[in-house]
Amino acid sequence: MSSIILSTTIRLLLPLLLLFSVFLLLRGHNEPGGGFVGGLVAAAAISLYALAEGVAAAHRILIVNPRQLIASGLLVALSSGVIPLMTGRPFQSGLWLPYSLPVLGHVGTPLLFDLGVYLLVAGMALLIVLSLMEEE
Amino acid sequence: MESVFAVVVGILYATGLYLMVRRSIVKTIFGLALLGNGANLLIFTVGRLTAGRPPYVPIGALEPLPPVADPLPQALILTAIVIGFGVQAFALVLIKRVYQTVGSDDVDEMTTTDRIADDGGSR
Amino acid sequence: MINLLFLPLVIPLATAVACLLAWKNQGLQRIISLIGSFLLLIAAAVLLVTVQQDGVLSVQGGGWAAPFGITLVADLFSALMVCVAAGMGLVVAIYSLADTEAEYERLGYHPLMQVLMLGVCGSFLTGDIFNLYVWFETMLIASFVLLAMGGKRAQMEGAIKYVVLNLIASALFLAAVGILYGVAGTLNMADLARMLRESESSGPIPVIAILFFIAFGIKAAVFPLFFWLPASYHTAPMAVTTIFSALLTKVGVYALIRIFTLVFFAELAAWQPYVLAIAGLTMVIGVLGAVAQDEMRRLLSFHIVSQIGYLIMGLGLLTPLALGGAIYFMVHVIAAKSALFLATGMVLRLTGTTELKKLGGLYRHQPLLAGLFLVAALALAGIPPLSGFWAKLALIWSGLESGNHYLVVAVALLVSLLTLFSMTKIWAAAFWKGAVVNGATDTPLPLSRRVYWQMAVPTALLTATTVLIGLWPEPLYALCMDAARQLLVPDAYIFAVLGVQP
Amino acid sequence: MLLAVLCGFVAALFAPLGFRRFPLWAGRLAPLLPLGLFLFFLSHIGPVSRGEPVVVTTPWIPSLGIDFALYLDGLGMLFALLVTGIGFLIFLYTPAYLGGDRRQGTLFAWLFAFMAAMLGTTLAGNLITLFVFWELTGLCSYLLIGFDHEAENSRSAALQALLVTGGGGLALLAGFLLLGGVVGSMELPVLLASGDLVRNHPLYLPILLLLLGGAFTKSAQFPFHFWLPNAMAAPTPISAYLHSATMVKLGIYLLARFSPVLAGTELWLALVAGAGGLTMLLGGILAVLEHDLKRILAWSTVSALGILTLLFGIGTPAAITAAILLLLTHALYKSSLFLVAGALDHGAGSRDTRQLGGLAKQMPWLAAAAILAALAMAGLPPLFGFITKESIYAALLVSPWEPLLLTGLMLAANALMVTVAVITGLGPFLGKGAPSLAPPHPLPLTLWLAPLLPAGLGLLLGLIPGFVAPLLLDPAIAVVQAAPASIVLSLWHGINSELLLSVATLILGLLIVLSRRRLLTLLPASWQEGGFTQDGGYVLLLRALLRGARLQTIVVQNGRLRYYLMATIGVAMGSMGLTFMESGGLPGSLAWPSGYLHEWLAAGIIVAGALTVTVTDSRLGAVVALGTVGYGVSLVYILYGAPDLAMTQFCIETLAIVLFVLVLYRLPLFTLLSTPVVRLRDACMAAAIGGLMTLLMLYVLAQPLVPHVSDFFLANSQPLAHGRNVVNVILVDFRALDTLGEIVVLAVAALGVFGLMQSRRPDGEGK
Repeated sequence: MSSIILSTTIRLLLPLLLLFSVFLLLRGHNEPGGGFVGGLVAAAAISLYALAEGVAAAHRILIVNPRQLIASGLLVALSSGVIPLMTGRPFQSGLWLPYSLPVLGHVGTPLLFDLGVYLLVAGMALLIVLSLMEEE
Repeated sequence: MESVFAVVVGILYATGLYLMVRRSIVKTIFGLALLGNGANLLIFTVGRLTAGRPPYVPIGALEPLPPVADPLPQALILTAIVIGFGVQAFALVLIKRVYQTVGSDDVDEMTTTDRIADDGGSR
Repeated sequence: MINLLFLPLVIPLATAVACLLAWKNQGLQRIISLIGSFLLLIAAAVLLVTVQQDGVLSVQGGGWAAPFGITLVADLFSALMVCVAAGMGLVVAIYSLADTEAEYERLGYHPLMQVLMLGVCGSFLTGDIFNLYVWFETMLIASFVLLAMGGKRAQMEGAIKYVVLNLIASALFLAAVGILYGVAGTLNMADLARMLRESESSGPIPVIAILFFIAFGIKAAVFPLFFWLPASYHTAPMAVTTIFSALLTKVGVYALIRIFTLVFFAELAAWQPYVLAIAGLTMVIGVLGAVAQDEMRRLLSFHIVSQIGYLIMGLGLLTPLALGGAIYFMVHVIAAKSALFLATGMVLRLTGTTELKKLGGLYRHQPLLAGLFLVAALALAGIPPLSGFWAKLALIWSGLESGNHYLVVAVALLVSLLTLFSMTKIWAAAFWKGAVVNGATDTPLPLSRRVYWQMAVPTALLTATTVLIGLWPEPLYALCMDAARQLLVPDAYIFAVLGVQP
Repeated sequence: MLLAVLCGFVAALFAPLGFRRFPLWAGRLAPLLPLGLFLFFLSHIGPVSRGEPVVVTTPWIPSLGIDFALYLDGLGMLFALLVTGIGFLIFLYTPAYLGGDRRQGTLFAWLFAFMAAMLGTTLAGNLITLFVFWELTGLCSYLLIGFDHEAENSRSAALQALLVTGGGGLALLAGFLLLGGVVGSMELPVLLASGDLVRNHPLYLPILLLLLGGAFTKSAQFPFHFWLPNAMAAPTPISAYLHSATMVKLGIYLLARFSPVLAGTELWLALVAGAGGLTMLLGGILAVLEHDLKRILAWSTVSALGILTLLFGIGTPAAITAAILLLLTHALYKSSLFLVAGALDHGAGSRDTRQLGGLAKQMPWLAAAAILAALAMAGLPPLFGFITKESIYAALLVSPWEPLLLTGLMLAANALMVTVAVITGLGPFLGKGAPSLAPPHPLPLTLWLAPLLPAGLGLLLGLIPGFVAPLLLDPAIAVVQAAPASIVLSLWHGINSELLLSVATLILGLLIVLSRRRLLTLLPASWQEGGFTQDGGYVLLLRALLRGARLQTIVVQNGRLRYYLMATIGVAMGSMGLTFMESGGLPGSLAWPSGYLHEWLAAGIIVAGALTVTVTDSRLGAVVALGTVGYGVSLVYILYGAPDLAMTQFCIETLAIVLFVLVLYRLPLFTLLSTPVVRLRDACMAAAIGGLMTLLMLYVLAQPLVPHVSDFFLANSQPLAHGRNVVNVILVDFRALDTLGEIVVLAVAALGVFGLMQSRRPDGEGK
């Protein structure tokens, strides 16, 4: 598994892929993309890294455990739904900032929700793949 | 073209179910996967196929230009694909564990829990 | 307070998330899940009271008007079911304190239970048929994991059947939803009801209805689609089996009742004889399966099937009395059957076995447990004035009044005798019989006082419920009858969702 | 009155505690409750005997129209006094009989509950109330028969009684509900006034059969007579109370109670009188063939219940009068004899009539009680039993149906009663006992006082019969015959045919006693030891049930997943196909689809992939083919305007392939386990269901497209939800709840995979 070419390529690719996944997430509301695909690409990037450098290394660069990724994804998604509740609106109502932010554009709770999806999907895919790989 | 895909869906269901009633549990998981694809394609087809135009609103416009594909079945299928994947992944690993635990991939040998008076169920 | 309707979803999900965040700290998880279960019960009770006072409640997810967004609806039936489910959730959460192995807790027992509750509450409250599919899957995947978690051989064998057969149900359900959308162009249940009532020609609707019936029938474990249940339920830990038996099949029955009274009423009315035949066969096959068993958990698992038959009978008779009786029956059987399972769990912990041949002498050594078991068993068998009697009474009464369903009434009566027989089988063998030499009860396993009461109190609570709703059935029955009337004349439901009179 | 009926249940709750803390005082106080209740009911006797019933009604389940109603009339009064009066004796007797057994508290709890249930049944004012208490008596009976629960025969006898009476109870419930439906009310007063309506209704036959089912099982009438002798496994006071004096009379009560509603038809006469006559003879014959005191008494109880049934079946005023008299007499002498049997067992240590004898000297008071009771049973003057017997003969002689035959049968049955009276009442005290018997120890006061009281009462009533008739008997008779009654009772009627029949009875009975030994030796050896159970049919049925249940379960729940699957799929297929045919099949004709080449190509890829997965015997090949199907589907999504779907499908498919590869090489190679025939069968079934799905889709596609909700999404995605990708907006905003559920599924699936990988390694259970 530890071929030098693969290893080097992955090191170069990893930041690019992660960046691409965030790009997919952010543009999802307007163009093809979204939290799902973004999360899967992120997970794929790290899985490739694990393939090249080993599962332990992948855990190291992840910093957080995939399980925590799942938990935080759920937390983010849930809070995007609960925030409107606080203002007396139905669960998961879209609340939008009145102005556009640079880079992110129009920001509102649906985007937050998509971020939750992104985190969770990435965590899910990683948890499955890494625990299967660990068994090797 | 819908009728062609109706036949395709029928074939996916048939092959999926055929694989599921095999005695080997490994084939069961393939059957499940085919069945999942069949169900998704079914929703897509009965939501009517519209060639070309995806459901996007062009920049600056308020509505997409008709004719566009129906976005709702797409959203439903997306949800179904993802749920199906989660369930499939679990089922796959489960089957692996079943094989490791029971020591066989023949479902006909997995009958202890249905038998009367047998302590397979007690701790 | 429109957001009251969201609380039964938000609370278990938030609890699950909190448990996930506290992954390493099992003690904290226990506390969180107890608090969450308690809050859920309070929210459910408030919801029920509100629905009773104000009529059918509905709220639109994201604030998008029906039929475009996803609607949550609480009529009396769903509010009652949420309330019962929440009660069971709390009872089982307490019981779990004593009965859950560290292994399970380490692998996420508490969050999984909460997700299960989320799926159950979501299924009860949703007014959108695709959303129902999503909650079904949520519930299902949580139950898969809970069932398979121990990794023992029996669990694996049970889980594979459970998973495969339930996935077939899911595939059928999903296909049915897709096709229904292709026909009606909407997913909102009230909207569907309105459209199907207006349309003259039935077209492919009956075939779609069949798909729904089979998909829900598998989940509800009716004959001949129940095989997964007796194959798997008894392999899980007791608390898990209890919550499964209390809620999962009932969600299937709930869906049958909901969809077929609301959307496919005409089809249901046309199929009445078949539905009653299914009900009768489910009762008989289930109870005979129970009679044949010599192990407590398997015996009780088969009884779940048998009792489902009564619920289907209520649906098949389609009178307010029968439907009200079926709803009451559901509450009754959840309490009584769960009490039996929890008591069986105590037997298992005290003796190390649930096999009738090895058991004995429990009446002498465990009078409290014996009493709890006896009351629950008699309630299940329908001995008056316990809850089971009133449940059965309404169904039988309605069947006799209708004048042409005598056969299913006779079957229902006969099955209740066989239920009594199989209950006395356990009672005589495990409790009355003397201790078996070299058997399990010679040396009762020591249980610490705390563990004992953590198991006994939930069991006693459920038993007390069957006694209470048996001696004083009026409040619950009034509710059930109102709920049945709401189901049979769903104008209020449709109005609450769509804002227009059907 | 509500309190009077229910206080027994309250007492039952406190009995176990009371007897544990203060065994002595609890035992002394317990009889006061039935005594108090007896006096309470007695205090109502004035208005009741004037034909003014006491009625209490409280709502119970108004939403079902069910009330809790009590109704104390002449018949109810008779039973209430019997229940509390005999109850008093039993409660007096039991503490001494049990001699400080630690289970005394439980026994008393059930006894209290039983007494309350009995009162409830006999005083119920509507059918539901009646049924609730009726079942409770059966439950108490189960628990009391099984009191000695560690003995196998106690348990099986308890079960037998429960099943037989429980089954009858269910018939009764159905009968009650039908009856209530016919009359339109569940209330007793309304029902009693609707006799003609019911008798002329088409449902009369089922109602009658169902009610008789309840009555005959409870009162041990043929062919349900077998359970009663087995119920003697209960402690003797229980047998005396439940299984001779009170509970088994509930069936008789039912006959009496519903006589105004149901009696008077040919059918009633044939069924009720027929069953009664048969039971009366059978019970009598079996009684004299037994040796155990309790079993003899049990069979003679069966016989007496048969006589009662016969009399109510005949249903003439004279017969009803005789039946009411017998009800009272029998309760008195039979409870006394049972208590004597218990005392003998307690004092002399045996219940075998062949061993007992000559105990009159050691137990003079007990002997007095036994002899008085026996004389009442034999129907000798000046006891009340004599008056009863005379009136039975009087009733039969004028029976509208076969008077001579019935009188003849009755003569035989009464002669057997005389024999039983001699064997059980006189035998143990006269003559000589077996030397093997240990010398009896002295009896506590209550053990002989309790049997002496009812026996003495039988004498008293015989001497002054006129006292009790207008207060107690006339009102009861009036209720049953639904007309005022005024009977005259006296010991001496002059020399008439009844008297002659009595003399004949006595002589015949004594002849049987004298020749009994010799007759017994003529019987097959296996019969000589007694212990007749008569429950062969029940045992067979039970065994067949268990075997059938087992067989069914082995067949249905056979453990083979693929059969479960096939059953499930088969059901789906069959019901779909049938519904299809019913709804008329496909509308319109199919045009050959015109598509572009790439569309056909996508369809072809999917089909080829699916077929390859099915037929390949290489695992990797199957994975690749499965991937092909997935990518083919993804291609379809691209073609028809669903780029988001295509992207997701593509990613997911790739991930799935990775998982399959990671998992599959740990799994065995594909093996061919089925025969070609099986595979062909499965393929046909699969093809059928696939075809059905296709047909269904074509059907739907042929329908016009209904204007649907999607237009809303397209129109509002940008203006209201600020997103141009409508699919994504639906996912995260319009239908965000679906997505929330979906990510929860994913989270749990991931946890599940993690959990399965982490949980204990298989502990070598596998082969």
